[in-house]
Amino acid sequence: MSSLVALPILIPLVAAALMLVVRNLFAQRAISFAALLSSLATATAVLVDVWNTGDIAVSRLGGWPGSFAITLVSDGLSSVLVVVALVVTATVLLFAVGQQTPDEHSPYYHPVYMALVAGISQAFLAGDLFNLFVAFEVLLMASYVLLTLEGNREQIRSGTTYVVLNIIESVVLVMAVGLIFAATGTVSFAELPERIAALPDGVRMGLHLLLLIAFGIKAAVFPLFSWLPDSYPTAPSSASAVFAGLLTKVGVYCLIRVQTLLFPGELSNLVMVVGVSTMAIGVLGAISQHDMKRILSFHIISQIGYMVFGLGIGGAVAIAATIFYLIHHIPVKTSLFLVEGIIERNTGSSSLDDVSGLARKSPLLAVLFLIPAMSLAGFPPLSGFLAKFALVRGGLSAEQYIGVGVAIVVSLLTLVSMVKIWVGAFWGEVAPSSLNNSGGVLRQHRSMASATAILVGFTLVIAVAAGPLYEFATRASDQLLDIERYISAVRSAS
Amino acid sequence: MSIWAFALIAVLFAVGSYLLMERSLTRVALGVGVIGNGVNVLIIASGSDAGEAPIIGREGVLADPLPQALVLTAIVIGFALLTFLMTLAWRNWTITGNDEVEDDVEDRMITRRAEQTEKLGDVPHPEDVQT
Amino acid sequence: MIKSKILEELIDRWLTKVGTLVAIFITFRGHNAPGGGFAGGLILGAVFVLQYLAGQQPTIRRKPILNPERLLGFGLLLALVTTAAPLFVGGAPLESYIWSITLPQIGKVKIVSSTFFDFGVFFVVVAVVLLVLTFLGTRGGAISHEPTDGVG
Amino acid sequence: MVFFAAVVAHFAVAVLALIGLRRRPVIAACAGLVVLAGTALVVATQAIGATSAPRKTIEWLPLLGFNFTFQVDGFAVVMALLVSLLGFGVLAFSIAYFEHDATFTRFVGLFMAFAGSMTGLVLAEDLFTMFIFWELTSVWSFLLIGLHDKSEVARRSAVRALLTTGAGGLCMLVGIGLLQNQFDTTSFAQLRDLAPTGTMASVAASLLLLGAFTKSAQFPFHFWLPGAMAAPTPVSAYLHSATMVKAGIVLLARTAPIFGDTGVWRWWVVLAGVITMLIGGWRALRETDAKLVLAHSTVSQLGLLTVLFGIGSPYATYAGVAHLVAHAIFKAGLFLGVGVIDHELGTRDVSKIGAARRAVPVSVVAIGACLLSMAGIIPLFGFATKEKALVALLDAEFGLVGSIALWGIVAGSVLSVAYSVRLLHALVRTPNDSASHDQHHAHHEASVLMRSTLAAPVVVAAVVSLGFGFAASTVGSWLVSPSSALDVKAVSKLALWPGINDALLISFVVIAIGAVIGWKAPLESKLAQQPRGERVFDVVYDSTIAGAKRITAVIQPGSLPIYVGITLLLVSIAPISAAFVDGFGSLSGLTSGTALEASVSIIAIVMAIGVAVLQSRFTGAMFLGGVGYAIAALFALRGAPDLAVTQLLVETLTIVVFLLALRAMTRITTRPVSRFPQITRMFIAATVGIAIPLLALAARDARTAPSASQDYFARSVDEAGGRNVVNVILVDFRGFDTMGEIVVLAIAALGVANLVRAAEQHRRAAISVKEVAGS
Repeated sequence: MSSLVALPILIPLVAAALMLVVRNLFAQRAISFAALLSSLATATAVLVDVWNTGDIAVSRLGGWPGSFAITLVSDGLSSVLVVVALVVTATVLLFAVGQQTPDEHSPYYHPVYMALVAGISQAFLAGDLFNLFVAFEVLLMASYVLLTLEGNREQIRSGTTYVVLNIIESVVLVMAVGLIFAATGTVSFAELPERIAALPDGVRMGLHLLLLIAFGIKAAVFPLFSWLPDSYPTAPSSASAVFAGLLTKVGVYCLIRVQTLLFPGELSNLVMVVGVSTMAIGVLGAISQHDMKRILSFHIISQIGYMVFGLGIGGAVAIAATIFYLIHHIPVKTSLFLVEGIIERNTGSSSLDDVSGLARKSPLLAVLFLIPAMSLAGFPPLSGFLAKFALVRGGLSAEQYIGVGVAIVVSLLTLVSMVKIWVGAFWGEVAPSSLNNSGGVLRQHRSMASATAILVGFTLVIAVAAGPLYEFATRASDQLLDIERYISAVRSAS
Repeated sequence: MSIWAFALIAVLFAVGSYLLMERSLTRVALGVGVIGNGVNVLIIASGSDAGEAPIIGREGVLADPLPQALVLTAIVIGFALLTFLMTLAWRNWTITGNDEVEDDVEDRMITRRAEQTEKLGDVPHPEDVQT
Repeated sequence: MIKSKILEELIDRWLTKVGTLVAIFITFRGHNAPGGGFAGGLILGAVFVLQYLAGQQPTIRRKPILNPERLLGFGLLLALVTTAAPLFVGGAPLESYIWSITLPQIGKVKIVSSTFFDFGVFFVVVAVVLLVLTFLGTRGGAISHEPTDGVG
Repeated sequence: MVFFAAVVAHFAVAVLALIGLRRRPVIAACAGLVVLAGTALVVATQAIGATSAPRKTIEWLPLLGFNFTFQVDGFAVVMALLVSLLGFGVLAFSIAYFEHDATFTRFVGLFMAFAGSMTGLVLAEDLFTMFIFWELTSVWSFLLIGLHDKSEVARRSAVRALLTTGAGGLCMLVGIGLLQNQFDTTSFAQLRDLAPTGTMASVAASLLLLGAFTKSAQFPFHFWLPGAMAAPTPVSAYLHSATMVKAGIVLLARTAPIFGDTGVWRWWVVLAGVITMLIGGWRALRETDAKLVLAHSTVSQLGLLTVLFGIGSPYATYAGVAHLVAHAIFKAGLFLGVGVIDHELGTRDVSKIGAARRAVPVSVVAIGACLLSMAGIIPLFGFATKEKALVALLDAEFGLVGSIALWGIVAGSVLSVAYSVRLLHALVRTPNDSASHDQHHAHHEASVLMRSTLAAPVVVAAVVSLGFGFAASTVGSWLVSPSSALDVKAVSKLALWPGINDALLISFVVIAIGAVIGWKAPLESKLAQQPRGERVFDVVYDSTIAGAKRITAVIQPGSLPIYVGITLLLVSIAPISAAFVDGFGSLSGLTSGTALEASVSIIAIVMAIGVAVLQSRFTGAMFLGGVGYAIAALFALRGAPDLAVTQLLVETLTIVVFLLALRAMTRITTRPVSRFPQITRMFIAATVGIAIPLLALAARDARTAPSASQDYFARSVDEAGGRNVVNVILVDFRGFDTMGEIVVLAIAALGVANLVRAAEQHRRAAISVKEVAGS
């Protein structure tokens, strides 16, 4: 299995390189899909293996023994996230192809998108701090290009905010990596835990904080989130859907690694406070907005807060809940952005002032919105409910009553803003602006609709298969907490 | 770490940070360049002692090659970022005629709206309900 | 831009040729002495910059370089194929192989598979420089500020 | 399991109606009727002759204790029968009611989904299972209230209802979490055996009560229910009088045996129930819209049920079950009856509905019977059940709480007699203007079949109310099994004529006073204002949004420099806090360095300051290049020739990039004004500048372990075939980093190309626009 671990990174990159040579649009589309589906197949194979054996799959790049060279490590958490990421990116690609504007607009859309996918996979798989930084750069650079794909005024303005803040994030990250190397002499995940534990308290805390800030910017936690709601809403909807669903989660994933592997259990109160304030501030932002994309963008922040809260609680139960939350949230958020994309495509606007009466016009679209929206608000029996309840239980058993209280209020406010979108966009008289094409909304955009439907279906599958999935999350969380196992897996793998 | 390296890092970070808080994108890009150099010096100065070039066969104490390799990667990535950022500044100029970062329109709107309380309006009595 | 005929001739005749040779040399020797694909690519890139500043299209031996996007793809592919090839023979990605070949007259030459990787890097760097020169330089230079920004 | 299959069948029909049969809602409705009748049949046959209550668990998420557990005990049977039989009647009624309404498709789908959820809810034997269906009913109710979504009132009422019940649901969720945490179970039976006590149990019980109160519209959450009357009549009749609002009552009934004796419980339920009864009754007496009269009367009756089920004495529980059945029957009949009148006359104004006597005489008689049952007049079923309630409370010994409950109910009963009589009065009186009748009649030229379909359920409800009244003792014996399922001691009986006792005397007094008030009550009196509860809700809602905006305005100013400043300040905090923990950074690790190093560093420092101080962008770029070259020299001095070469070349290219970009940007002369005060920026910059190298020094000094480069030195020549270790690391040991790096470089170049292309495209577009405008 270990030979397959690297493929979800390599296949998209090869595809990207190929597409610079082959510039035919149809060929590009075919290559993209082939690359994503084959990556998905290999990633699934790794996942199944990790699931069945409970082992950690390690790929050693260059075939070097020990842990001095670069390794790719696929434990429970990584392997499942790679699979989810590939499912989401593949469906969003379907959406983008259906939407046609992005890839017809720019010949670079497909190669850059593939690089983004590779960067995301690499970030999840990296077993080395510096390699993680490089993975971040790959995905960030790709995201800069995608965010400014059309290069219009709005995108340039918001893209600038995004680029500058993320460059600062890169600077902080590479600085943190350099200083960690200075203090420990290594950047390998397998060597770092022991050496970090031996550092003096102050240095350890300083380095820890730097990493938290770097990944906190990426994950968009309070008070480092401001770039997100200013930049995502202007991106092409196919790009913002992936960003919304995946990129911030890469940040959360890294925070999980930091809190479990590198600095286990340290500064957890700080993390918890950050998590609680993030969810509160995020949702307050969301209910203030009048634009669907902005409401949804603020919700990303709020939901990140839940995950960070769970991470701050710590312990096997809460971290399992966090992992489950992470998995559930990726397709939910992405599908909401896709629905929004369809709406915008049809009405030319994402403002609640301009759009209304969609439920009458397209009942199916209404269903496609309602399911993920209610999941986000935590309504049973959808996946969001399970995730939220798992976190609430974790918080209660850790006696974090204030955090739980905030989580509950935030949940209600989430419902408020989802209802706001529903009432504003889906109910009411059919707005004149949405009358410009009289046929069915979805019939005209079959592949956009089916991409959205696939993701909504995926969220339903997560809910139905919650039993085994949660079991897997629990095992992944046990794996995360068992640092020795990680170290020996990397050191001894052949 | 020598006192000079220390001072250099301090100045590069201070100047870089100062420039990053500018509104002119070109100045921000200069800030990125300066702070990027600061990070590179930081990694080399704190990651290894000065020594001979790490080429096997050379005499004397060899410098640690790993920080050098890391910085090499960082330099190139920094160049990539700067190039893109400057193109962004240029594109901004072609649109607006300058290289300033504008404030977010929607955020300003929320700020304005926050000043006047937005009411749901008078809710009619449910008597005029139509079934 | 530099308009002198002599300078143009100088760049054309000498700098390009010498630069190209130096770049390749630097790339090759990288494994054992300072240098490598990066430095090599950057040196050739610098040559193109000079050509550009002299108001010429970047060329080697007076022929325009092939489409820089293709060159970029080619460089990436080379590096990637070197990375992925060992997987097909049961190795790990990026695993390097050393072949010793005895060439007539020259003697024993050690070829390390990672040299191909370095060449991939070389091409990518060259292509990037060319892309920046073509787009930000030539094509971007032709565009001025749009006063009618209603379209944007 | 057959019950589970029945629940699933509801949802299947719902999906069918919403997707498959969108053009033929009547067929979907017929399928729904079949499912509802089938469910009723299945429940009834299972219940007859059953000695034990069949129980079934379906595992879902066992690790968190999330499983579906159903148990078909007596109480569940009664509730399930109510849900499916009333559902049958209402759905049949709605086929005629929605005859010309395009929303019928949606109605049928949502209605069936609701009926399925409600059936699941009443069969649940586990808090968690109940909660799932509970929340589902909230969603369907929201969508049904907003069925006519073009009406603003409908939309707002739907939102109020959803948010109120949603808030309660969330409280309930925390309560469930607390219980599960402490007792590791959410099963009603197991919790009853564990008999939880203590603070945690009280908190959990209170949270569950909040859930029940919001759902069953108890004070102070009673306001949403009248608003929900924005829904079409069948929805109001089914969800908001007979079934969904009973969910809270079901929860009370199931949990009262568990928490009845925890101190707070009884006070909570009695106070909330009594206050709700009185408020609802009072408003019912004043409303002019017949449907709203019924809505408020429902609120009031729910208060009565809350007290009966919540107080936790066996007789009260029995009385509660009996009254629940009675109420469901007469209230559904009343709502549908008002629906018939509305359909016929086009009005529900109590001062005008007298005209219905001539238009739909049969229905009016049936409505009258239902009203009498609501008023508790012998010989209707309502009399027997209310009588039982009084007896139960007279017998109960709960001290002060018990007395409050008793006298509260007496007062409430006066009001309920009064509003029933008021409606009766409205029906028998000749209205002032009968013109509206003819006008509307033309619009509703319904066929005889449709008319009788409309009237039939109302008549059935009236007949059942009457029949159950005469057969009170038989019906009473049927109710033993349901109530003893809740509380084994709750065995009692009903009678049409209980004999002269205290309760009967009280009843007579109540009826006499109530009848006088009701008959005298003005029909035209109009309540000027919006109900207070609704206003409170709106104020809370509006001020939440306004507050959120104010906070967001502060936190999200939309200005990039401010975001950068905040981030940088935080970055500097990391080293500073480290210094606080370890004592302030010691500078002892600093060496003096060589003269060459010093001079190169000073050049770099001066150049860097130049970048900041000099205003020209062009000069700035040049100075940046200078910094880079000086640092290249520094690298060369420190034994990093590869780095030096690369830095030199990259720095050159960087200058070129700056030149290319700046060459185009010719006309920028203004110096942009930052929104940041200069001094703040300098402060932040200085903090970062001092803090970072201090941390670097501390990190450097903390190193004890050897560098990973040992391995690189050891393997470089023999295994990787290279002597330049830096290069070997780059292409071999850490070749994957290089791989990523060239990808970054490549993507950046593509990004540049893309932006230039975009600029070209926009320019072309602008030119063509101009040409079009010019020609």
